[in-house]
Amino acid sequence: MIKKELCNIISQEEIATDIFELTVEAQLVNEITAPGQFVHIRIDKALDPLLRRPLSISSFNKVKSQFTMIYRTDGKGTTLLAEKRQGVQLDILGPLGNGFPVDEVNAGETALLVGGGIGVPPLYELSKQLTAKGVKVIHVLGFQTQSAVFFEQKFLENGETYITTVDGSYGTKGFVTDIIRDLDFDCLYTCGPTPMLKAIEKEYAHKKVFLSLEERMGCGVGACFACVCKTSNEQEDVSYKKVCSDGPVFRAGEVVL
Amino acid sequence: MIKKELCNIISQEEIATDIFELTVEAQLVNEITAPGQFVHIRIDKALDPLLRRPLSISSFNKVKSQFTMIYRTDGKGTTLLAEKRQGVQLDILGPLGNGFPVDEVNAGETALLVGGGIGVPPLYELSKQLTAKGVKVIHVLGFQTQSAVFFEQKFLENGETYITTVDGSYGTKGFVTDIIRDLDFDCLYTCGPTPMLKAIEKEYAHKKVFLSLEERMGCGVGACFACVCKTSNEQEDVSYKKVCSDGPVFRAGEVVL
Amino acid sequence: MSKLRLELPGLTLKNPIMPASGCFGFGKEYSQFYDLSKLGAIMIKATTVEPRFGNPTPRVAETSAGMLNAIGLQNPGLASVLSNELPWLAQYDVPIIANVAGSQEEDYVAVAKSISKASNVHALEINISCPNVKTGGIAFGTIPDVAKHLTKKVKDVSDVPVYVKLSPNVTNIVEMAKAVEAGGADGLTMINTLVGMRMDLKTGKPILANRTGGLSGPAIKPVALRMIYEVSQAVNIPIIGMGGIESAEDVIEFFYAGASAVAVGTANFVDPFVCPTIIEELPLLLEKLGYEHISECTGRSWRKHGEPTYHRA
Amino acid sequence: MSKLRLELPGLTLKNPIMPASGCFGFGKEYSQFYDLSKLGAIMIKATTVEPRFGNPTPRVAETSAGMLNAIGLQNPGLASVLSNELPWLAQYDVPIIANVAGSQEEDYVAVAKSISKASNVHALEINISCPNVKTGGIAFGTIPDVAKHLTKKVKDVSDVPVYVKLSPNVTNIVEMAKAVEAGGADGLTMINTLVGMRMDLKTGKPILANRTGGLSGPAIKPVALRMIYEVSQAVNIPIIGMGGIESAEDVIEFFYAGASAVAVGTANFVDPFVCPTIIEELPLLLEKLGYEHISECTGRSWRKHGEPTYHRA
Ligand SMILES: Cc1cc2nc3c(=O)[nH]c(=O)nc-3n(C[C@H](O)[C@H](O)[C@H](O)COP(=O)(O)OP(=O)(O)OC[C@H]3O[C@@H](n4cnc5c(N)ncnc54)[C@H](O)[C@@H]3O)c2cc1C
Ligand SMILES: Cc1cc2nc3c(=O)[nH]c(=O)nc-3n(C[C@H](O)[C@H](O)[C@H](O)COP(=O)(O)OP(=O)(O)OC[C@H]3O[C@@H](n4cnc5c(N)ncnc54)[C@H](O)[C@@H]3O)c2cc1C
Ligand SMILES: Cc1cc2nc3c(=O)[nH]c(=O)nc-3n(C[C@H](O)[C@H](O)[C@H](O)COP(=O)(O)O)c2cc1C
Ligand SMILES: Cc1cc2nc3c(=O)[nH]c(=O)nc-3n(C[C@H](O)[C@H](O)[C@H](O)COP(=O)(O)O)c2cc1C
Ligand code: FES
Ligand code: FES
Repeated sequence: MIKKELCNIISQEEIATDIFELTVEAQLVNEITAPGQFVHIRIDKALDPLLRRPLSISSFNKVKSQFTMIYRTDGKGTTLLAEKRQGVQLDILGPLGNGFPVDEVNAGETALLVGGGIGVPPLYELSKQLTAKGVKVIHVLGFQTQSAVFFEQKFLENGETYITTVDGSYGTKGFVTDIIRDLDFDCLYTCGPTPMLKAIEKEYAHKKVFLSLEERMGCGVGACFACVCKTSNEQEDVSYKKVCSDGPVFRAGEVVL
Repeated sequence: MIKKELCNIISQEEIATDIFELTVEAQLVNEITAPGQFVHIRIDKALDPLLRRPLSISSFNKVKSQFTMIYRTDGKGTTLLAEKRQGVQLDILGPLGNGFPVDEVNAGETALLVGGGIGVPPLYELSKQLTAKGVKVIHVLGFQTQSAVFFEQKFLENGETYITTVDGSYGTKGFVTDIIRDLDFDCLYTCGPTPMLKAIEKEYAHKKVFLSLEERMGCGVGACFACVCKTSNEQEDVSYKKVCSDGPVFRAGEVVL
Repeated sequence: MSKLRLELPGLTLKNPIMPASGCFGFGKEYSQFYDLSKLGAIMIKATTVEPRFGNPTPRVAETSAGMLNAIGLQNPGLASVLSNELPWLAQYDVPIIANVAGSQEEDYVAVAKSISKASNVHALEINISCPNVKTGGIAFGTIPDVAKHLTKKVKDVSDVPVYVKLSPNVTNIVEMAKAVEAGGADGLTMINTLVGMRMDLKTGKPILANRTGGLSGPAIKPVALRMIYEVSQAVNIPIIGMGGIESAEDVIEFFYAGASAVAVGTANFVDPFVCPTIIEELPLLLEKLGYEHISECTGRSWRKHGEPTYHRA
Repeated sequence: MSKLRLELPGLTLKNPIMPASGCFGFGKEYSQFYDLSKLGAIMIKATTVEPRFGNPTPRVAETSAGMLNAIGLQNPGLASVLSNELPWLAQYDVPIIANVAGSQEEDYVAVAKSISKASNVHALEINISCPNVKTGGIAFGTIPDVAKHLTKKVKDVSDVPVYVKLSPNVTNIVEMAKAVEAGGADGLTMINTLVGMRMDLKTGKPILANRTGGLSGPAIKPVALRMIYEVSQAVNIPIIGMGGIESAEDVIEFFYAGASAVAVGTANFVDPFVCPTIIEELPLLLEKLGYEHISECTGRSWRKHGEPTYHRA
């Protein structure tokens, strides 16, 4: 069930250039059902910025009632968020949406987790849960440049981890798709920029693939129709899914990217 | 000269119900020329609230480079201001306007300081300076009710102090004007709600009286014409004064209340 | 005795607070947060004859104290609203105001005729002001005679009172209001969104796929108040006011301007509990301001009697 | 080579940043803060034939991310502006754009004729859109033919190029823009304020003594961008854009929409240094976005070429 809660900031630190790791204490962790769900955060009591900001849950701890988000400071809201210190309370709505289906892959099988930039965070909780379940996980994480790389060590603890950077300043130069070609897997989970998702969906149409989408949101709960995507290419067809409430994770082919 | 400065909050405390005393460290104290000047404060970086808030300087210390304001939480801006803690930086523009002329009364003479509600603060610095100069000061301070009374002790240190409350819960029941009638003085300085200023101006037309006005402001520096008042009752006459840059203190009769 | 209970054409309101059309879907999502029976009424998402997918995404963009939307009237279509949405809403003790949209007169008439027969639909809100549909919509909202004529047609077929939703994107809002009143409207709802735009700094292109969108939220409140102030003095039908409301104080301002009830839109996205919260706070605020009943506030800004109820020290 | 230098009818601008009329007086106050020669130009306060006191106070009220003003064109009158304000401004190396206002055609013509002869006045800005004067003002700004005719009259007597300032309070801004272009305008400035209102919670009355006022500040930016986007595609004269600008990023958005220069109004009250700050930050932002010169940004939102200059990871 979705909760609206004032959550205390336990810690916030910059773990890479403009990349912040934020941990809060929240009862709503008890409502989390799958990795890849997200929360909607009201940055400030003031009316500017007005809208909530969607951020993925990158990991959670039900015993401690805490969860963590990793975000990049981009515009107004995230820049303000990065200034919040420990002890400050954040108005958080969540958990929202449907996450990655962990039961689509069995112990002993191999799962490929592919993340691009700020699409990487939700994959961390997924990686933890799959590993715990006995699934072999391989991570392929793409970043712009060396200074933007984060969590390599943490992912390594769970399995093979390949890093790519667009400028080649770290890991393999190029895009995640260049690396995946040489890898074998039973199920692929991915989150990142749409061009990356499109490329993966196209290349692995024959495989079991799950994509996490991003879309600008209003309500975040399914009421405003801001975040819809079509479920078929037909012009006349009006069938759709909402990224906020039906997603953000979809099976490849389920929606039109 | 007017300065725009980021000032550290040294202390802020609630000294009466909804009345806060705020002290900041600021180089701009060196620019203060008279009691009764004010500053224009930007409450927040956010665009809501948008406008600066004018607050009087209630006392200052050039040696320590600090000055103090006393304000009542009323609407959006002052309520937000009251939440700011020590160490937080405030964007302050000032000192602004022309204050109370201290040289209008000589050592040995008597000055009557009449304040109403949040009009009381600027009188404190005035009282200090007049006392230091050897002027006999009498204070008549009006408040709504007992819980709103502040600074009685501090004023007492400088001279006779009469308190009135509208509901009679403290001091004399009624308005400051009821008390003044029985007092003798050479010069009267006052700040408070317009009805009070009007009553005083009318009753003491034959005396030397200085009034500090309040008006809603835009720029605070004389550029936007938001805060003007007429200097004559003639309809056709277009002569005026700006409260922010010509005032807020005027000689009684100089402007139309 | 309740300080909030009100009677409007077709509507008996427990309180004057209702979610605005398009900001509350058909209620399902917000029923997770609170009992919808607490609401004065519910203005459901615009309904058209056929299902509509609406505009491509991005459909929303943020602005200072506001947001732009270009949803494009996405909705499941009349048949589905009648067979699914309205029956589901019938479980709650709350009157529904059906928002009717279309691109030509026949569309409006067709939707109005059948949706007004639904048992829990107590009034219609004719959306002649949607800025996000290419044809129709906006035209109906900017030409007095066209608006008047459409209102007549809809009134002829509607089984329930008809409220017409005015667009703020006009030179003379009073002229529009008088036209629809002459057309037989039982009430007005205002304002819809102001047409606005944002640009993407990186691409240089509009953020919204539809390029322009409707501006809503606190940013437009002053415009809404001014228009309600002008219109309420010129017509004799009640106004349901909206535009940037997010607090009990805002509600009072809208009543002072001339509103007889209000709708809350964008604020639902910021705080899903905003409507019940306002409903809880209103009686206390009225108490503090010295009013027996909220109706005393209607038009106070221009009515002769309204004297100050208390002063600041 | 400067990334900011620009040529507009009558104006050679060091940079495209100028304070908007009425938000900078006649410059004296802000000259305490910085050297006015840093500015691209200065739009001085509206000037009328006779001195005006303007409206009673309160004249301003705050709104979410905006403010309302009802100054009522207070100004010292033509004679005093010519003999005091303009000569004082002549000490600075900055072109002056004189804002011309009035309540009837003759007033505009009289002011335009003599003020356009002042040596440091390089252009006129005809304020046909002031919402705060009872007569004239707003009418000139809402009826195309009236606006066109007034523009003609002013052009006939002006020694310098004439820019016409458009009101956003119209149904069809493009129609207004085309009319004044046909009337001979050399350029447009837009937008003036949206008519708005706030109510006093305690008294129930409007906060502004004038009741309604002009809404300005970040709140109206999306409306300004949309109107400039529409108008810039429909006319062949340059647009000086304004409405809520408070940062270098905002300036770029206005250029993308179709502006060739911009004016900053309300933001001067929030930060007296806003103009020089933006002028300093603009070249760095242009660098970051990959532009050689700011003029490359004009109309990028609708021009064919404008391709993304870089993407987010
Ligand atoms: C389901 C979901 C999960 C996300 N998870 C993460 C995450 O874990 N870490 C992370 O860094 N980012 C994540 N994002 C992207 C993040 O929401 C945006 O970066 C953020 O909203 C930008 O806000 P801003 O104030 O910095 O930018 P602004 O430009 O000030 O935002 C203006 C408006 O646009 C919206 N917006 C801007 N960029 C995006 C975007 N890329 N996606 C959606 N809305 C956007 C904002 O929400 C806001 O409403 C996620 C987005 C979605 C939809
Ligand atoms: C020269 C001067 C000196 C002042 N000194 C003091 C002081 O020392 N202590 C104190 O408590 N108050 C003082 N005031 C009043 C103080 O400025 C207002 O109480 C304050 O601006 C209210 O802001 P708000 O955000 O609480 O109210 P809001 O209602 O949110 O304010 C909205 C807008 O109205 C303006 N406004 C509202 N009330 C007033 C008012 N009474 N006077 C001027 N503008 C107003 C605000 O500045 C803001 O622009 C002074 C005012 C002036 C003009
Ligand atoms: C996302 C969104 C969708 C909307 N959809 C509709 C609609 O379908 N029909 C309609 O009449 N108004 C629609 N509106 C306008 C609102 O009902 C309301 O008139 C406007 O948003 C102003 O109120 P607010 O500032 O409280 O949001 C929509 C507004 C938003 C933000
Ligand atoms: C206090 C104030 C006074 C103004 N006076 C004038 C004026 O005299 N003439 C004019 O053409 N516009 C006037 N304007 C409008 C501004 O020039 C500008 O068009 C509008 O404020 C939008 O820009 P902004 O949002 O940056 O303030 C005034 C605006 C304000 C806030
Ligand atoms: S964000 Fe409102 S429906 Fe998805
Ligand atoms: S506040 Fe702008 S002139 Fe006084």
